[in-house]
Amino acid sequence: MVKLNLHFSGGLELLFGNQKEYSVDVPHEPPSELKVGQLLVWTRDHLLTERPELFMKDKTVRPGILVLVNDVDWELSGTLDSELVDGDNVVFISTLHGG
Amino acid sequence: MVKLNLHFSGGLELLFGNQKEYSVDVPHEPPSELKVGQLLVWTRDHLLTERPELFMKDKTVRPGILVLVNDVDWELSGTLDSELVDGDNVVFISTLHGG
Amino acid sequence: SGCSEHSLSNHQIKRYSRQLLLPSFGVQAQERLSKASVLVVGAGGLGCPSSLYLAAAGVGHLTIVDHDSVEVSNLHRQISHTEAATGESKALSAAVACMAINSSIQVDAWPTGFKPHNALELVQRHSVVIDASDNSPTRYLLSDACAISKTPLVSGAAIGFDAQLTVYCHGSQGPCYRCIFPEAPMPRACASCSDAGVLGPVPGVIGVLQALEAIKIVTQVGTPLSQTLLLFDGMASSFRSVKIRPKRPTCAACGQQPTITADSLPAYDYTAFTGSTGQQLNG
Amino acid sequence: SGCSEHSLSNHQIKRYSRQLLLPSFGVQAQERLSKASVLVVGAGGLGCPSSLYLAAAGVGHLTIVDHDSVEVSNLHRQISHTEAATGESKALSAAVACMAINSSIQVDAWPTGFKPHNALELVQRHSVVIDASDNSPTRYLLSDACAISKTPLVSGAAIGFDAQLTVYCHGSQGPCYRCIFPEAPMPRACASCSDAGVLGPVPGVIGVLQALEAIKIVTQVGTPLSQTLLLFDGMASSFRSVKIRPKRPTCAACGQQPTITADSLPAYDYTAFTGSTGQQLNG
Ligand SMILES: [Zn+2]
Ligand SMILES: [Zn+2]
Repeated sequence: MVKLNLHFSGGLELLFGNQKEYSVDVPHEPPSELKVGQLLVWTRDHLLTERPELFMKDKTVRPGILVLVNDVDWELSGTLDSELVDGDNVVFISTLHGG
Repeated sequence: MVKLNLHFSGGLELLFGNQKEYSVDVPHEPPSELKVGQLLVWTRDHLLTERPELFMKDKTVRPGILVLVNDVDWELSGTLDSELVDGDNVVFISTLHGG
Repeated sequence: SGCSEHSLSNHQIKRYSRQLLLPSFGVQAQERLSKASVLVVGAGGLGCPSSLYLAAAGVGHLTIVDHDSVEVSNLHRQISHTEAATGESKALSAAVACMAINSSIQVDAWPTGFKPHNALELVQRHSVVIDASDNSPTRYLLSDACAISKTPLVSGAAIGFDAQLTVYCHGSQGPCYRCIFPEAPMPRACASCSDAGVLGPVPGVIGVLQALEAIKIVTQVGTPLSQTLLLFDGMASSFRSVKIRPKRPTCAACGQQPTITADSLPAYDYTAFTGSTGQQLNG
Repeated sequence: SGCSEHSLSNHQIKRYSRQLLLPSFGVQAQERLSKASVLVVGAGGLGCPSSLYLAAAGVGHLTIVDHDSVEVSNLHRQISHTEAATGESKALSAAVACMAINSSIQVDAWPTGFKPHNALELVQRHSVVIDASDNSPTRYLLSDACAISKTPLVSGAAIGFDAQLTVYCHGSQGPCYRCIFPEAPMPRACASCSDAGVLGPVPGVIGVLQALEAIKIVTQVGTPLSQTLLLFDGMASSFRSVKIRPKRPTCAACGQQPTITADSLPAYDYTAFTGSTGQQLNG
């Protein structure tokens, strides 16, 4: 199990029961590390309550969603291959267009 | 030595060479813990560059200054007796009146 | 109206439609807003944006207090005041700007200022108070009046590139200003915007956030910043939220045996307490 | 003037005195501000506070673009527009509000909107651009024009209680919008304020912060939010700063071999790229 704090914002929380913060235990077998790509699938299957196509597209997030691991863009840590450990914060943000 | 991050704001930074952030090693002998009261004296003697009366009054901070240990009011951790360990953040804020 | 049970007119439905659309806000919050009254003390860098956003959102009754007149050096940050208003009462100028945005609410200008003799009466008539003042004695006076009347106080302050925001006197546990600062700072530790300068958007950001806090409090939507102090550093455009103490049982204003009461407040010497000169006591 | 070497008039010294007093700002920053030009695209919930604070601070030349007219449902958040301006051009109404605060600067209203055929020309004439638009195609168009002309872009967005702020196309390492979002989201993932609602102070806070970022960029004071995204949650009044990627070498707009260029941009089909309907493309 890996203990993570997940945060959804920019309207994404509406796909997750209108809840912005989740503290979760994600099942995982050592020795390899849990990767963000695996977390995405687990999140979709266990937390998402509606319209999965607004969260994922193929094996990654849909266009317009930014993923941050410990407040840093996942692009800087390997996107789907970013490794997660106990206590990590993962933030999913949908880019906003309103003004 | 205790490694601390100090932050001065609300105009207090003007007493500390106009620098808001300091990473410091504060000399300290175990086994007792370093206390905020001791940090105040060390800060005044080693970092303060002018007008000590605008930072301290007697053995504590002057009225109008708020002290936060790891982003929590020092009133909740024992004021002058609050204990500090490596990596702690201590914030000194002067209350503002302008508008 | 007519399609569901509420007191909003068709014009209100249209005007506030983008707020009513929000599931977490909706008709109920808008009705609470239209029944609420907000006292804004100070029509300067904080009070201008604060009162404009409160008026626009549809707060039923707004009172704006300030005994100063508009000066040309105010215009860089006090966005309710136009060049044409130079020399006029700030309270009146800010009220006129609010009414131009929303003529369907009541806006009162109070150009005589906020003083110990009228403080409690003014505060008690409102649901929530905005501290948009610019000096230490007024900040203690406002807090005491709010502590006595148990009125939530949205307190903002700014100078240079720095600003602060919190809510005092909120709920059973929320501290007042005196709980945090029982002893007043000496006057020379208190820079004002006139002395030390301020960049306009710095109080601007805090003023808009003060309107938001007041809206959240009167509508009971969201979590107000009680026991939380928000710090803003404009140089880095960064914010920091810190946790502050709850109400202090021994507080002279909001504690269990207060010495500052409805009876004693009008005679309390705020200028002596803060060591200020008399001219500094104003809204 | 005369007492020291600068180009400010006595009136400017008086008007901007509270900024000039700031040691980190002073006369030099004010001179840079008065020589700068800012393009504000959108005169809505973000563009109103943004343009008011820029005008008040003394930006020498302000251009406000919006092809819409003021509607009564705008008034709850678009604080430059009065009830009397309902039906008028938003760009013009916002410009009039700016000129009433500061007649000593030049303010141009551009009521024909921001389109691929005029985007680059408009952007190139300004020192910095404010993205205060309300739709996905305009956000890509603005970013592309800023990437081509290497003009810093202060991008704000808001909906409901949520908002975001960052600076694109800043310096040699700052990313553009396409670096972060190379593929456009599908239209049904893009809620607008008209569809989903928004509380007025939420874009208000971000609009004021956009003015502050633009001021910091043109005066070279402080650290702009490049490679940093500021997230605002109005329900909790909390902010979070996150670190975002630098410029992407393969970016179609700002990369080493861009396919979107001054030549190709006017014919680029933004509505097709974002899957939007034509009517959404506006400033
Ligand atoms: Zn108290
Ligand atoms: Zn790019």
